[in-house]
Amino acid sequence: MNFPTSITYWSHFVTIAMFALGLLGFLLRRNAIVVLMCIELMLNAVNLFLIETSMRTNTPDGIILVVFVVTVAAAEVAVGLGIILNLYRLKGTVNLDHFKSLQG
Amino acid sequence: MEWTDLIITAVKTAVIYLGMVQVVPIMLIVERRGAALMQDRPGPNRVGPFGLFQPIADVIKMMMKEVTVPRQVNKALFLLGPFLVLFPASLVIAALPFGDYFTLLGRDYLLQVANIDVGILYVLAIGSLGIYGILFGGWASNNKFSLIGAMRSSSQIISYEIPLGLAACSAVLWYGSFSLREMVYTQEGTFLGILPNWGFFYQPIGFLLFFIAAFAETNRLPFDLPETEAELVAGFHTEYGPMDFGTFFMAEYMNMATMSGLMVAMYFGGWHLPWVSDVTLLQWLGSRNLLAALQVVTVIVKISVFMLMFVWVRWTLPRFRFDQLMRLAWRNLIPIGLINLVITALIMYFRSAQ
Amino acid sequence: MEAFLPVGFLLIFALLLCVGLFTVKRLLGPRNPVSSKLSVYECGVASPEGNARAPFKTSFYLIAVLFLLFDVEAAFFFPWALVYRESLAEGPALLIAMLIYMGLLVLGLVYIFRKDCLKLN
Amino acid sequence: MREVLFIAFSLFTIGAASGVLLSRNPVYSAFSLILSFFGLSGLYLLWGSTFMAMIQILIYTGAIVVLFVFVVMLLNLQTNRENSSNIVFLGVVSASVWLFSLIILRVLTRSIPNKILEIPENQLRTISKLLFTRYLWPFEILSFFLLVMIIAIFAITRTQEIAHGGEK
Repeated sequence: MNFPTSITYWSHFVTIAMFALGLLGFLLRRNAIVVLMCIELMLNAVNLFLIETSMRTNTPDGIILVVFVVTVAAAEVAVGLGIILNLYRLKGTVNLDHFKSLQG
Repeated sequence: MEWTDLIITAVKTAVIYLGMVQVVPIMLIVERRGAALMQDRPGPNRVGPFGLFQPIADVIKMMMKEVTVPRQVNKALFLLGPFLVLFPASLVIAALPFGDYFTLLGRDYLLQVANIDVGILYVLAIGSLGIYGILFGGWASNNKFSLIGAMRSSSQIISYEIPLGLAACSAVLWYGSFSLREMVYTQEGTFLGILPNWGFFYQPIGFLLFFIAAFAETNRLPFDLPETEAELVAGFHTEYGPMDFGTFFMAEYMNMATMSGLMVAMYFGGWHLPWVSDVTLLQWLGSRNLLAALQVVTVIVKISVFMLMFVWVRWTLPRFRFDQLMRLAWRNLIPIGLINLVITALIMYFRSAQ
Repeated sequence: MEAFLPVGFLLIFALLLCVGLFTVKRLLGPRNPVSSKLSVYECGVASPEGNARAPFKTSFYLIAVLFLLFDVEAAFFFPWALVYRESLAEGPALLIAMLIYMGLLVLGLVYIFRKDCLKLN
Repeated sequence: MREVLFIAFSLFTIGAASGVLLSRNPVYSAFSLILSFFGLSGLYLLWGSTFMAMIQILIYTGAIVVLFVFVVMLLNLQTNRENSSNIVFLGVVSASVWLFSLIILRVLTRSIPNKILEIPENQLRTISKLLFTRYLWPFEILSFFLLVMIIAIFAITRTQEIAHGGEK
C-alpha cells in the first residue's frame, strides 16, 4: 500500500486524526480543563481543513471564516474557564465525576 | 535556490545571530559601568584593562557553579523553563532589518535574516511566547515566591502586550504595510525641509507607547516588580541555579536588543542617515557593499543609543507597585493607544480628502 | 514560503545555543546534592505547609481573560490598518466601520473601570 | 522537499495533539497543546498562508493557552490522580485512531487530484479587503459579541477569594 505524497492527502490525515483525538479526549478524560483543551483541538482540526480547502481552491473566504472561528473559540474558552472556576469554588475539584447533582 | 544561495543565507543568519548573542556580554559590562557612572563609583575595572574581561569572568563563574535541582520540582518543565524564554527571544531577530542589501557573487542578499511580509505580526506573535518560560519556570519550581513572581511577571507582560499591539497597529496604519523593510523604505528623505522623514515625527504618541511597553515586555525597571529583591526574593527564578539565571538574563538582553531594533526600524528611520539620501551616499562611497556596511553601522549605533537609554532609565527611576503598574496599563496606555489610532485615521482621512 | 527558509536556519541555531547551554551546565557544574540544598527555598520562618501552590485572588484570571478578549480585538485592527490607506479613495466607509467597532470596544473598557473588578483604583 | 516538510509537520502535530490527551498533568497537556499549535502554524506556512500562521500563533498560542496555564496554576491542581488505566486505555485508542484515519484516507483519496497548487500572491491584502467589503456586518457584530463576552465574564466570576481548597 504506497501512500501518495500529495499535500492535500496529508492535511486531510491531520484533520481526521486531530478531530478524532479531540473527540476522544472530550469524551474520556475526567479533568474539566483537559476536556476544554480537546475542544480546542477539534476546532483547530476544522480550521486546518478550512484553510487547506480555501488555499487549494484559491478562494480567501475560508480564511476569513477561520478568523471568525478563532475569535469565537477565544470567547468560548474564556467563558468555559469561568464556569470551571465556579465549579471549583463549589466542589473544590475539577474532576467531572464529582458533578452528579443533576443525575436523578 | 542553488547551494551557493543556501550557504550564503545560512552564513548571514549565523553572523546576525552571533551578533545578537554578543549583545549579552557587551551589555553586562555596559550596564555595570553605566550604573557605576551614575552612582559616582568606578565600577568593575579589576579584570583586564578597564574591566573589559569582566563579562568573560561572569560567564565562566556562572558555568562553574554547582547545579542544584530541588527534589520537589517537576523536572521536565523546570529544566525547560529558561530555554522557553530564550527560544522566542532569539526567533524574533528574523524580522529586524539591519540594512538594504549587499551583492556577493553577482547576486543581491538582504541585510536581514528573512524578508517576512508579515513583519510586525511575526514579531508580536513570537514575542508573546516569552510568557511560557516564566509561567512554566515559576510553576515547576513549586515554591510560593516563584509562583507569585511568575503570576505577577506574566500578568504584567500580558497587560503591556495590548498597548504594544495598538502602537504597532498605528504604525502599520501610517505606513500601510506590515513588513519592516517597507517601513524603512518610506522613511527616506526629509520632511518640512529640516526634519528627517522618520516615523517618530508622524507618530510621536505611538512611539511613546511602544517605548513604555518595550520596558514592560523585557521586565526592565521601572517595571522590574516581578524580580524585586525585597519582596519576592527573586521572583520566578528563585529556585534556579546559576546557568539558568544566566539564560534568563541572556534572553532579557536579547529581548532588549530586539525591542530597540524594532523601535529603530519603525520610528527612527532604520538604516537611513538623517539628512543624507542613500543615492548620494552611494556616489560618495562608490561600492554597494561599502554602503551596506555603513548602513549596518548606523543601525547598530541607533540600537546602542536605545540600549543606553534602557540602562539610564534603570538606574534613575524607582519601581512601580503592582496595582500602579496594572492601572497604568489598563487605565492609561490602552485608551491612549486607541485614541492614537483614531487620530491617525482621522488625519489620514482629512489629508486624503483635499 | 521561501521567505521563511532563513527562519528555519535561525531556529536551528537557536536550538544549538539552547542545547549548548544545557550541556555546558551539565558538564562543568560540580554536583554533590546535600539534602539541605535540595529542599525548598524558604526565607524567614520555614513553614512548608502542604503544597506551595495555594490558590489566591481571581484578579490574575480576570487579567488573563481581558487580555485574551482585547488581544482578539486588537488582532482585527491589523487587517483594517493594512487596507485603510487604499480605501480612503472611496470615501470614509472604512473609517466609520472602525469607529463603530472601537466604540463598542471602549464601552467594554468603561464597563471594566466602572465595575472596578481589577481593583485598579 | 515540501512534501517531506509537510509530512514531518503533520506527524509532529498529531504527536503533540495525542500528547494533550495522554499527559498526566494538565500543565504538560497545555505544553503539548502549544506544540501542536506550532505544528499547525508550520502547516499553514507550508501552504503559503502566512497571515493565518501568524494569527494562529498570536491568538491561540499567545492568549488562549496562556489563559489555560493561568487557570491550571490558579486552581492548585496536584497531578490529577486519574486512574492510570484510563490513560493507558486512551493511549491504545489514540494509536488506533492514527491507523484508522490513515486507512480511511488511503481508501477515500483515490479521487483527489495530486496537484500541488501555486501560492496566490499578496494574500494579505485580498483577505483584508474582502473582510471589510463582503464581511463587514459579521465584523461589526463581532465587536458587539466581544462586548457581551466581557460583561458575561464579570457576571460569572464574582471577584471574591477562591475558597482555599486542594483536590478533595
